[in-house]
This record gives sequence, C-alpha cells and structure tokens, in this order.
Amino acid sequence: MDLNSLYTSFNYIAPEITIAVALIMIVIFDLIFDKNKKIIPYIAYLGIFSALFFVAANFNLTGTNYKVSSLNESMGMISTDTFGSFFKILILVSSALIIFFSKTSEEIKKTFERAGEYYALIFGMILGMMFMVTASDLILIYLSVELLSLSSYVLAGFTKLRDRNAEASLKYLIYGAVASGLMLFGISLVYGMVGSTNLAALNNYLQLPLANVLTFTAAAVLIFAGIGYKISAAPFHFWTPDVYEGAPISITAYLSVASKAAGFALLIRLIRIGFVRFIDGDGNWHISGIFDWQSFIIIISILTMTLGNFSALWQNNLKRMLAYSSIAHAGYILLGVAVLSNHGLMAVMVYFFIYMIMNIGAFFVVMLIADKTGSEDIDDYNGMGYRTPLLGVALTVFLISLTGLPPTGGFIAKLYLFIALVDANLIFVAVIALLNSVVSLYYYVRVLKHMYLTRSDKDDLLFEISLSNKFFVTGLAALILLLGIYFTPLLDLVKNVSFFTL
Amino acid sequence: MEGFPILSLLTFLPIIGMVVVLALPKKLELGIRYTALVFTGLQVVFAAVLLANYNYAAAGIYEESSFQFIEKFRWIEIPGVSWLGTVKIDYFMGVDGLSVPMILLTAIISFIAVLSSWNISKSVKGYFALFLLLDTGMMGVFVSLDFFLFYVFWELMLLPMYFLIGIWGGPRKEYAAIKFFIYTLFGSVFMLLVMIGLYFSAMEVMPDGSKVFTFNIIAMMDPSNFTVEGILSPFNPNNYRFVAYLALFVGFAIKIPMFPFHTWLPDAHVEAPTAISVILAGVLLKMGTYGILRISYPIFPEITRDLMYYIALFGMINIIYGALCAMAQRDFKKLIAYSSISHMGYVLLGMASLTSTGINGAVLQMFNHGTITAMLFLLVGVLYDRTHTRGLNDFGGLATQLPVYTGFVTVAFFAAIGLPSLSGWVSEALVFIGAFSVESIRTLTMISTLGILLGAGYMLWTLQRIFLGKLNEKWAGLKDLEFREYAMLVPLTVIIILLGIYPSAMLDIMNTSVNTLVDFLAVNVSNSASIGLLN
Amino acid sequence: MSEILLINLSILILFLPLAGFGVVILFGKRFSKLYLFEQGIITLAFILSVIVAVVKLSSYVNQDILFAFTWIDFGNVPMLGELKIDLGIKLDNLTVIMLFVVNLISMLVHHYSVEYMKGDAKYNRYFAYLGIFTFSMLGIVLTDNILMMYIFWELVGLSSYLLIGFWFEKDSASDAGKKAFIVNRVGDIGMFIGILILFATYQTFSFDAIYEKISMGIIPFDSGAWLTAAGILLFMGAVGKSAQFPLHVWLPDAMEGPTPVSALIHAATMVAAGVYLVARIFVMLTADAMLVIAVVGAFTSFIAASIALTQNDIKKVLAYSTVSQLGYMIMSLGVGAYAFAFFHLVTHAFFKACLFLGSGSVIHAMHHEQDIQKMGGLRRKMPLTYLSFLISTLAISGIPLTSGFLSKDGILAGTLAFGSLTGHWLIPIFGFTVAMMTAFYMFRLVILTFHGEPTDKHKFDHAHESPRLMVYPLVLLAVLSIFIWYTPNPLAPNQGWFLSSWVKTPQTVVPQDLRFEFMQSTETGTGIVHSEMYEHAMHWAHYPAMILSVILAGLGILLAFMMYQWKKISPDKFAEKVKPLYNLSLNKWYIDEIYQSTFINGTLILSNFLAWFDNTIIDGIVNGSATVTRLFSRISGWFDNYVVDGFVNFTAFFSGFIGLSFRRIQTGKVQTYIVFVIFSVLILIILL
Amino acid sequence: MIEVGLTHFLVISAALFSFGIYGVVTRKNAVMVLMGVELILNAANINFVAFARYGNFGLNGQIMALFIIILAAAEAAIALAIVLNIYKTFAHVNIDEIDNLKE
Repeated sequence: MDLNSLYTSFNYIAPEITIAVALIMIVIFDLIFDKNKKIIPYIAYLGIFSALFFVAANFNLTGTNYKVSSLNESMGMISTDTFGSFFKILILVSSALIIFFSKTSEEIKKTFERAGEYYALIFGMILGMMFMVTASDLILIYLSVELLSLSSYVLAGFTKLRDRNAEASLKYLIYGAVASGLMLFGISLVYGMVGSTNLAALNNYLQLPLANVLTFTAAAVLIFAGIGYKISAAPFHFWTPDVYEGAPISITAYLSVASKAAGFALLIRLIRIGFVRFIDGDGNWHISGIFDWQSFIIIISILTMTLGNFSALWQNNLKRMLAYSSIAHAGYILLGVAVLSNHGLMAVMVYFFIYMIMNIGAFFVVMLIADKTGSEDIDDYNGMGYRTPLLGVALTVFLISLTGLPPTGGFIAKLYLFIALVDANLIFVAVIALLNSVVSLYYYVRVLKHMYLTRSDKDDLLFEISLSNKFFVTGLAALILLLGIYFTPLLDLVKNVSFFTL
Repeated sequence: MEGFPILSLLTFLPIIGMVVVLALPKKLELGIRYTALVFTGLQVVFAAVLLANYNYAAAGIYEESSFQFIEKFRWIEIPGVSWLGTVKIDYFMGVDGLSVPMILLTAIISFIAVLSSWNISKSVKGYFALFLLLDTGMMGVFVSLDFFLFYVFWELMLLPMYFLIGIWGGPRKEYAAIKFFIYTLFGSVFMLLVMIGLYFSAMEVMPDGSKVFTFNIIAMMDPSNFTVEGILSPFNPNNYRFVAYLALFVGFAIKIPMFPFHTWLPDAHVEAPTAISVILAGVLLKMGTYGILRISYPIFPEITRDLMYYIALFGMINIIYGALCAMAQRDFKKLIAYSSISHMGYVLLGMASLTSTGINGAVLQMFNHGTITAMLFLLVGVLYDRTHTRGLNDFGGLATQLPVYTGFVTVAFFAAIGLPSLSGWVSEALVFIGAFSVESIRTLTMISTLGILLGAGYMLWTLQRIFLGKLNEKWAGLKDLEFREYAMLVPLTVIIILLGIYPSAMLDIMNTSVNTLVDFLAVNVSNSASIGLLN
Repeated sequence: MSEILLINLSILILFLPLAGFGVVILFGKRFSKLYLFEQGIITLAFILSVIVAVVKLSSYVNQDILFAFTWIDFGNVPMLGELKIDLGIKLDNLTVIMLFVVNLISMLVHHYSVEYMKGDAKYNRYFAYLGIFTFSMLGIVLTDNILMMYIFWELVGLSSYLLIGFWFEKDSASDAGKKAFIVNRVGDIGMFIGILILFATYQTFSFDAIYEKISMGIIPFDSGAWLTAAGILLFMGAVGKSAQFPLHVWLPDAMEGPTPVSALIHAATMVAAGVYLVARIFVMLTADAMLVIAVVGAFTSFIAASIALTQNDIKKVLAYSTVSQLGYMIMSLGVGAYAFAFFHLVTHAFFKACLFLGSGSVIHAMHHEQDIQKMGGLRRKMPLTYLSFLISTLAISGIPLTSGFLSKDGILAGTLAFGSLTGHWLIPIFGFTVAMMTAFYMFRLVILTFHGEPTDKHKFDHAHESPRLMVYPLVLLAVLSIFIWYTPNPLAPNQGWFLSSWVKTPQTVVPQDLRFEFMQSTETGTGIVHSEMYEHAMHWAHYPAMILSVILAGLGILLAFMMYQWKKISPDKFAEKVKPLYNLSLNKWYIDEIYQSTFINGTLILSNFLAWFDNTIIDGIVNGSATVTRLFSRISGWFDNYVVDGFVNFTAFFSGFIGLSFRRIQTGKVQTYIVFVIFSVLILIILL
Repeated sequence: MIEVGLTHFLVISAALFSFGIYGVVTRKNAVMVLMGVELILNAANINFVAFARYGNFGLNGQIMALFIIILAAAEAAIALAIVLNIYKTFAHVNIDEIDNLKE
C-alpha cells in the first residue's frame, strides 16, 4: 500500500478521520483552556460540520477498502456506499442537534468544567457509530460496537449528580459487556465455520448449503443479541428504561436516536451483505435458507413493540415513558427490516429520519421543562400547556407525530412502513403494528391530557425560555409538520441511498 | 368559475382564520370571536357560490371528468424508484352530488356553531383556533378525491376535537375525550391499512402511458385499473377484498356510529360544549356514512351487494336500539345523543337498499339529521346556559315561561320524529321507500318502521316532561331567546321547513350522482360476474 | 267556471288557513286582535268552498278534476326508468262535499270559540292551531295520492296533539295529547307500510294510477295476500285516526281539549278522515280485507256504544258515541255500502258537531261542570241549546225525518244485505244493537242534562243561554240534521240527490278471484250498475232494516225515558239485578251471552263490565306495553352502559394488565435482566 | 495418546463461556461480575485461536484475539472506574442492591 493509494483511500474514511481529529482537538483544547471551556462546543460543531461536508461531498462514493491481505479484492474492512452515507448523515445531524441540546441542558451545564471530557466522549461515540455503519467485517463491527459502548458507558453516568447516574452507568456497563461478549462468541462461531470474519466471505459461504444449522443458528442469535442490545429490541432491551431514566437527558436522547440508528444500519448491512443470496427485480431480498431472518425479526419486533407500548402505558416519569416509546419504535422499525426488501429498507430510512427529529424534539422539550420544574413526573405537567404555550404545542406536535397521525411526519413514517408491509403481504403483522399504535396513542395523549386538561394551582406560573431554544423547538416542530405535508425531498433522498457495496 | 380554486379556498379558509386568530392578542376576545365568525361566514358565502355554479346534471361518482371544480396537481412525485415505479400522490379535490350537500352542511353548521360558541370564556383564542382547524378537517374530508388526502383530513380533525371536548367540556370531559379519540383512531388505523392495500392493487394510467400505483379514489373504482396480483385486486383469486371491506366499514362505522361501536357518542355529546356537540352530531357523524358511499361502495361494489343485508340489519338495530336507549335516558343531551344513533340508522338502512330512492333518502337524511340534531343540541345548550341542568325531570311547564323557545323545540322535535312537511320525514320516507322495494331487506324495513313510533314516544315524553304541565316555580325567572340565539335557530328552522316542503332543492343536487352510483353498483356487479370474478 | 279556476280556488282554500296559522302564530303575541284575521280567513275559505262545491256538483258532477305536479324527480333511475313523485289534488264529488263540510264546521267552530275561549291566555294561539288543523284536514280531503294523504294525515295528528294538549298546564291534557299522537302513530305505521307496498309495486302514489294498474291485474309481489295486506295495513291508519278497536282508546281522553275542538276534530272532521281514507281505497280492497274492516267496524261500534251507556261525563258519552258511529261507517264500508258510509260521514259530522257544541254550551253555562248527574232541567234555562241538541240526538238515534235516519238506515240495510249475501250475520246484529244502544244512551244524556229537576241548585241558578255567537252554529247544524237537505223523501235516501247523483259506489278494481262476488259491477255509459245480486239484496234489506232500526231506536228511547225521566225502573237496581247473569255469561258462550244480556236484561251491567274492560284491559295494554317498553329500554340502557361499554373498558383494563406484567420483569436488578437475556437466547435458538 | 483436537478447545471454550455467564449472573460483587465478563470474552478468544489454528484460516483469528485482549483491557479500565464511582456513591459494590432504577 503505497502513499498514493493511501491518499486515494483517504476519501473513504475522510469523515471518520475528521471526527478523530476533532476528538483530539477537543482533548487538546480542553487541556489548553483549562478555565474557559466555552470554545469546546464550537470545536465540536466544527468537527461535525466538516465531517458532514466530507460525507456529503463523497455521498455517491462507493467501494470497499482496507482489505486484509489474504482476501480477495471485494472483501474489505469497510464498505463505503450511499446507504452508509445516509446513516452517517443521520448520525452527524443528530449529533449536532445533541450538542445544541447539551449546551442548553442544565445537567450538563452544572458539570461544565468537565465539558472537554464530555465532548470527547461524544466524539468517541460518533466515531464508533461512523464505523458501525460502514463496517463490513465482523472484527471491525465488534471493535466499533465496543468503541461506541465504552464511550456511552461513561456518558451514561457522566454527571455524577445523582445516585441514579452511577447506577445507570453500571447497569449499562454490565449489560453491555455481557451482550458484546455474547456477540463476540457468536462471531467466533461464525469465524470457525466460514474461516473469515468478512461479511462478503460469509455470503459466499452461505451460497452453498454447507453449514451446520444448529451452530449457525446459535451464532446468528448470539450476534443478534449484541445488535439487539444496541437497538434495544426485546428481549435484549432490559437496560433501556433504567439507563434512559438514569442517564443525563441529552445522552438519553442521543442513545435513543443515534446509537439506535447505528445499530440498525449494522443489522441491515449484516443481513444485506452477509445473508442475501440475490435480489430480484422487485427489490425483494432472497435470504439464504439457513437462518430465517424474517420470522425471527418479526417475532422480535412484535415482542418489542408490544412490550414497549404496554409498558409505557403505566409510566409516570416522562423520560422513562419516552424510553419505552423508543423501544416500541424500534419494534416498528424492525418490521421494516423484516420485510427484507429495498422497499422495506426505504421505509426504515424514512422512519429513522423522522424519528430522529421527533424524538430529539420530544426529549428536548422534556429537558427544558425538567430544567425549570426539576421534575419529569407527569403530574408536574399539569397545566403545562398554559404555562408555556410554545413548548406545549411543540410537545403536542412531537407526541402526535410519535403516535403517527397526520399531518405530521410520524404519519408519513408509519405510512411508508405499512406500505412496505402490505406490499410484502405481511398484513397480519401490519394489523398488529396498527393496533399497537392505537395503544401507544393512549400514553402519548395522556401527556396531552395532563398538559391541557388537568389544571394545577401553578397555572399562572408562566416560564420563559431562551430565544435560541424557542427557535430550536419551533424549527423541529415545523419540520415535523412540513414533513407531514411535503415529504418529496426526503423520499427523493432515501430512494437514492439504498445502494450497497458488496 | 373556471380555474378558480374554490374547493381549496373553502377548505383552507378556516386555516387562514386560525392564523389570524393566533396572531390576535389574547385579550382581544371579541375580535377573535368576530374573526371566527367572519371566516366561517365567508365559508358559507363560498359554499353558496359553489352551489350557484354547480352543474346539476354532472354525475361524478366514478367518472373523473364529470366531477366539478376539480383541482388536481401532483403533490408528491418521486419518479423512477426502480422496484416501485413512480411514487405519486395527488392533491385531488372535486365535488359531485354526494359531496355538495355535505359541503353546504359543513359550512352552515360551522357558522352556527361559532355563534353558539359566543359565550365560551375559557381561553377563547385556543378555542377558536382549534375550532377553525377542525372546520378545515371536516371540509377537507368532503372534497378530497385522493384517498391519501382524505385520510389526512380525516385524522386532522381528531386532535382539535379531542382538545375541544377535553378542555371545554363537562365534568367527565377527559374520559369522554379519550374515548372519542381512541375509538376513532381504532377505526382509522383499519382505514389506513385498506388504503395501503388499495394503493398496491390499483394502478393509474398516466398521460405518458405509464402505469403507476395510485391513491386516486376514482381510479380505484375501475376494475381495469387493478393489477393482477394486487392483494385487493378482483383479479387476484386470493384477494383480501372481503376482509378489507369489513375493516374499512368498521373504520367508518365507528364514526356513524353504528351499533355496537356507538358508546363513545353519548359520552362525547354529554361532555362536549354545545357548539362541539353541534359539530359532532351535525357534521362528524356524516363523515362515516359519506365515506361508505364515496369509498366503500364504488370500490367494492360486489361485496357491498353481498353484505347489503347485514348493513340493513345494523341499520335496523341502530334505529330500534337507539330509540329504546333514548327512552330510558334522564339527561336531555344524552337523549338527543341516542336519538342521533337511531336516526343514523335510517342512513344505514337507506344505503343498504342500493336503490336510488334509498340512497337519495340516506344522503338527504345525512343533511337533515345534520340540521335537525344540530338544532336540538343548540336548544339543549340554550336551556343549559340558563339553568345549568339537563335533567329531564328537573323541569316542567317551561312552555308557559318560554313560549318562543318552546316553539323552536317543538319544530325540532317534530322534525326529529318525522313529521311530514318537516325535512326529517322526507328523508326517512325515501329511505323506507327504497329499502322496502328490495325483497331481501323488506322484513327489516318493516321492523324498522317501529322506530317512527318509538321516536314519537320518547320525544313527546320529553316534550311533556320539560315543557308541559305546571311551571316548576324554580324557573319562573327564565328569559326567553335573545337575538344571537334567534340568529342561530332561525336559519336551521327555515332549512328544516324548506326541505320538508321542497326537498327537491337538495335532492336535485344529488340525484344524478346517486343514480349513477346505483347504476354503477349494479353494472359493475354484472360486469364482474360476466368476466367470472364472482364465483 | 273553468276547471283551472276550480283547481286554483281549491288550492286557495287549502292555503288560506295555513296563511292564517302563519300570521297568527308569528305575530299573535304582538297584536291581540289578530284572531279576527283567522276568523275572516276561515269565513272566506268557507264561502269559496261553497262556490267550489256548487260549481262542481252542478257543472262537473260526473267528471273528476285533476291537477298534479312533480314534487320530487329522481330522473332516470337504474332498473326502474323515469321515477317521479307527483303530488296533486283531485276534485271529485267526495272531495267537494268534504270541502264544504270541513270548512263549514271549521268556520262554525271558529265563530263559536270566540265566545267560548274568551279570556284564555293563549287566545290567539288557539285560533292559529285551528287554522293549521283546517289546513291539514283540507289537505287530506283534496289529495289525489296516498303520500300526500299521509303527509296531511300526520299534520292532522300534530294539530290534534297541539289542540288536545292546549291546556297543557293540566297533566291530564298533556297526557291525552301524547297518547293521541302515539296511538295514532301505531296505526300510521301500518298505513305507511301499506303505502310502501303500493309504491314498491307501482312506483306511484296516485290513487288513480294505482287502481288502473290493479285493474290491469298487476298486484303487489304477485300475491293476493299482499294486496289484502296492503288494504288492511292502509286501513290501520284509519283504525288509528278513526278510533277503531283496538286503537280507539285515545279518543275519550282527547276530550281534555277545549270543547269546540272536540266538536271540530274529534267528532266531525279529523276522525272522519279514517273513513274518508277507507272510502278512497275502497276499490282496491279484497274480500278478506273488507271482511276485516267490517268486523272491526262492527265490533268497535258495539264496544263503544256499550261503554257510552254508563258514562256520566257529558263529553265522554259523546266521545264514545263518536267512536261507535265511526265504527258504523267503517263497518258500512266493509260491507260494501260505500255510499251510505260516506253519507253517514256527512250527516254525522253535522249532528255530532252540533251535539258537541251543544255540550260546550252547557259546560260553558255550568261553569265547566261536565258531570251529567249534576245537571238537569237545563232546557228551561237554555231553550235553543236544548232544541238543537234534541234534534241532533234524534238524528243520531236514527229517528225518521232526520238526516241520521237516512244514512243509518242505509248502513244497516247494507249490513243486512251483506249478511244475507255472505252469511256474516254477526255484522248486522252488531249494527242494530248499536242503534238501540245509541238511542238509549243519547236520550239518557238528554234527559239527565236537560230534563228533570236540577241537582246542583247553585250552578243551575247561574246558568244561562249562551251568547248568540255560540248559539247560531248550534241552530245551523241542527237545521242541517233535517232530512230535507239530502232527499225529498224522508224514507228513501236513495232518491235523494246526495246518493242518486253525487256519491256512487265506485267500481272495484280487485281481480275477480279476490273480491266478493256481489262486488261485481259493470260500468255503463251513465254510471255504475251494481250486480243484480247486490241490488236485489239491498232492496230486500231496505224495509226490514228501516222498520227494525226505528223500533229499536224507539225501544232505546223508551227505556231511557222509563229509567231517567219517569223513573219506572231504577238504574241502580237494574244493574244489581243482572249481575248474576253476567257471571253466567263468563262461560263458554261468552260473547253470545253478552249479546243476550244486552238484548234481554243486563244492558247496564254489561256496560259496566265493558267500561272496566276498556279502562283496565285495553288501556292497560297500551299503558302496560308502554311500561314494558320502558322496562326494556331500561334494560338496553343498562346493557349499553355495562356490557358494550364494559367490553371496551375491559380491553383497556386488559391492556393495563399486560402492561403491569411487563413491568414486573423490570426489577431493576441487572443480573435478573441478564438471566432473561440468556434464557431468551436459548429459547430463540431452540425455536429457530 | 489422545490427540488434542479442535473439539477439546471448543469444549473448553464452551465451559469457560458458561462459567462466565454463571459468574455474571450469580456474583454479588461488581468486580466479580466483571471477571465473569472477562471469562466470556476469553472463551471467544480461545475459539478464535483454535479455529484459526485448526481451520487453516491464516492469522485472522489470532489478530482478532489480540484485538479482543486489548479491548478487554480497555473495558476493564472503564469498568473499574465506574465501579469506583459506584463505590463512592453507594459505599459498596454489591450490584444486587443497586436497583433504584426500576418500575
């Protein structure tokens, strides 16, 4: 590998390099400006936007890279393709939003002297996620998952303000370690059978019916355990509510969006590159018969959304409720994966994009309110719609969108999902999903009920929020409404990005 | 009128009103009220303009070219997704004889509902903003010809309604609001599913000759537009059309509301503020039956045929059951709510007949029930404003104290129990005429006529309990109607009497369309049968 | 006068009272003298109707004048072709006579009420209601189609409701109004279904068009049973409106309304609408339907008359007598004596209106005392009232030289002929019984009210003849109850112009196999000639019927005088005496025994029983069914609240339960979570 | 003499894996739990190396094992830091008693 080829290959990981550089810059600046940390978020912005620039610039770049020497040409460590780029954009945009989020959050402000640490860890997460969405080798997959995990363990307990931070951190750690251990064990089994950790090699291997079904099933389930933990799919979701509740709210929002997106990208790439034997003209994925991904994911997803929705019914802590709701949404998105077609993939990406906006929006409003009232308890939301009309309306929009009612983006997301399901003849599943969304209505609307229908004695206590926050919230809410009415650009984007490098 | 987007104007005028209301300062309550009044008033004016320019001879129903005031342009278009073809959703509005009466109804009822909301004092701004949003949703449902658009408007009115009941409602408002919300959403998710299924089964031919999947309701009515393997395509031997029909029907039935999906209605009515009850009974319930006529019937004609007996059966149950329940009520508003259920049963019965007279009667009944029940709820509201009670046994002898009010009540009551020369009777009679002429549902029709008797029973009993007898001294100080109340009651009374005497004013609008629909149902069945799709 | 003018005039007659109603109801509050407007209008209507009647009966006596317009045009209806609903009016002899009768009585009642209602708080509104009633009644009369008839039928019901409950402050009045409306609705439902049958078959509501199609052999759903059913169902409307058994219970209660209203609505016009309806549909009645009608009419007249025997409320007696007389007319139609039925309708309208107005005069004089036991001797105080009342009583009793004799005799002859032709002798038996009972209870009424000594001295002293405006209608109506207006020969109604040229039995259109044999009639150039068989039977029946009815009426009168005037027989003792006989009659020959006791000894006791029967059983059934209905509706209300709603709430509860069980796994202990994970991995591996 | 073959290694790794799970699930002390995690990771390590050795797959397996060892070390470092934090907060490291976050 000469310098020249090194230079050409730079394009493939330019965003990752940018992020890494930014990470280092943050650490350095943290050391230099010991007292004044104000600059650090701006470095973070800089890093993210430069990375975004590189992603956008190389959006249509495809190819695999960083081969292990013994393997043939098409088996690199990473696959650069539009699919990956889309998720990178998703991750970077949500990171940018989260950085704004963090700047505002009182929790983070209170530990501002450690801002360098905080942003460095976030960048660690970003880096891990960026690799997750492009990795096409099990080793790199494992490494990137670990990179993401290790950073997020710390972030979950970052603020140290309350007992629950530390507890969240510990639970996340132990759970995560076990899950990644399971995944690793699964990977080792796959390696034993295939003889390589490369997904393309796995695909080649599966073209022939050679594998031991039991071992292979075990391996697949174990690997899924690792991914399932990242996307908090039942029954690997147990950490989610506890950690989401315990972690600082900015991190909760981040985990619920970006790290989930990375997990999904990983899962999709795993299936798409590792297991798909061929794709027919209609875009349906024909999966190697050894492992029935479709039934498996459907079972998991039904379990996930049902559990998420029904558990959310009883939550009085809004953060915890949103945690369960994000579990439920993972269930819906999994259905899109279960369709196993380009169509389903499109639905997943649409869903994710909208989910990112509405979920971050919802968490942001909850954060702003919690910062003022010091509580995330639903009873403290009584009359909130009158105390802070803007936040009330915005939260209403986000929650309605999460329910999936028109004219919000959430509806479009669900619509495309159901379109994919119906198209694949999974009507029964679609019905279950629809019924689930009716159940979900109940707990989302419950919040609205508390905000508007229940009066409290503090009704007159109006509270002010800063102009930038107003803009942020209004912008997100407007975007959600806009996406509900005019979503052509999003679809345009999405339909172009389902290209994979094999 | 060529090219003038009157339907969009009708639909989005309230939204503009909402923006204006939101822009006004909170303190300017009177200004907000007048804004709402002006915008709904403009809506009435535009509805009248629409009627004036409406061509009575054009049929609509399944023929896109004979719809009127068409506004159609591409809303969403994503060309060339390889495996999906072009994804397109149209912004497609148009009216025919089925929708024009509903548009008129919506405009009139909204205007009157604003008048009856005049006394709302709790967060006036929010109330009228939500109200106008609701108005847009309702109007949109009646003008949309694209399923997607239809669905968006359908769901759009959910949330304002929830808040309007939930914030400005009575003591158990939260329960009622959430019940309304969940029931309706439950129904609409099924609708969503069917909508998607239809999307994948029907392809529309584009001007350039290519075929794309479509949400166009009109296109879905033409069997030749269906793909061979679409799950809701009649050409697919394993199609799910039957199941889809049921699902869609449930979605609409909840709105009607049809037994046994009706229990949200009494609660919602009792708790809702007067104006919202008026809207609910006057317009919202019609969306269910309108949906069935606009979507279920022409898209699934063969299943409609198969199931007409059951639709009639449920119509009959609605009529009898609603009436019996109404009789047992002690709350004035609840009684009216149950009577609504009973009266919507006539609509179902008329639709089930699949005859011109029956469906004409059904559509006319939708309009008439809208005006009559709206008036009844307004009257309940008038009384409640003064006495703060709705118990039927708390009154007595009010006719002595409030003669004019009693006069209006009498008109409304007799219209509701189907007194000839008032509008309610004409539609009920047409429904019965239509239904009776069909042999399979003749027995059901005869049983349904008992509804006329039961209706007279509970209405007159109510009239007696509240207005006749000795004046309950507690109410000796009540004042009769004031100007604003006249303003909302007189137009409705005029409509009720006018349509009772000259129903053609409304029937002529819908006639051509209804005939076409009936013809379409019959012809389509024979076509399908001849190409071997049925059995 | 041209036909068009006639039509326009009759439309004007129709809408004049409506205009009166509209004006008075809208502005009556502001202008207290506005009732005069209504008075003027109704007088005008009357004058116009006289003109119309005279012109029609003189110039167009054998020609019907038709006018129709399209009310609803359904356009080209699939499978049926052009479909229209036409409304229209038809002026035939029946119509114009009714036009005259209704307008006359309405006008008289209007005038009468000016005095009678004086001082009432809702004075103007009362006249408005009279106006809308007149309008509705005229509508029934003028229509040429069954739908319009139904429309006005119901409007009549409404105005009746309003007028019965006019003094709604009284609970009994508002109850009575409600009862009237609801009981009528029972019949109306039947009528409506009948209309539906006709329309479903013929796609038209017009009488003439329907009959034309029936005569072409088209019958509903190709089944004679349906044609019979249509006839009987339409007749149900008449059962309600004309207070026939078993729906007659509302009429006595309706006496809660002001007395002039009773005269107008519940004696002369509205209740006759049922008879008018049956007359209109007469030609399409099958043999079975006619038999049913005849039996119902006969039974009604009998029951009502028997009840009237013992009533003490002056208006109740008249009410039951009205029911009874209506039964007569219905019966008459049932036996095919069409012309006599209509004739009786007209004569009855006059003398019954007179009786009611007379009773109103008495009540007015006695300061709203209605109990005849507390009256007596009033003839000295109010001679004009007495005289007119007496003439009308003679008429209703069927004494020669009165109009009542003419029509009643014809009806009785008709029943007799019917009995001889078909063997249904029961019907004439009922008929004659009722004739006697009528004479008895009517004279009982007259004697107790006007003869003898006053029982309530105080009230008697204050009694006085009514004002002129109240008396002149009485006199006029009494005069109209004399034979001379109808026929020159007081013993032969057939020779009068009324029956010989104005009202003739129309030709039936029912297919041969469905009608009575004797209904066979042929139409010649000059008119309709009945079958020889029928003419023969009528001829045979004429004199026996006349003689018998006169004898019976005489007997009834005699009995009444014996009991109440001369006190030869004590009514109380008489009642005591026949009690055991009644108990015997409860055995196998139940009905026969009743007849027997009617004829022989126990008229009074029987009537007691029937009064009880009416008040307890029949009324009880209606009330009882109301109770049952209410109970049932309670139950369904409960069902709604607990079962249907409960299901929904159960679903909510169930979801909550699931949620709770999910919660339980969330223990907060990370090791437990891991155990779950390991197990689910194992399970998944095994599953797949 | 029994040839030590792939099967033996696999059995050992399976056993290690199971012990690891067992340790994670049953130990009360957070440090012991972390040691259980290490066992799981090492079970996988053994697999990798054994497969690489017996399957003639080149050196990938060994490289993987190296990566894992390094990662495990990193993880242990972070884990211990977190446990320390826990100790500071709760004054014990008994994970059974740390269950404030639950329903």
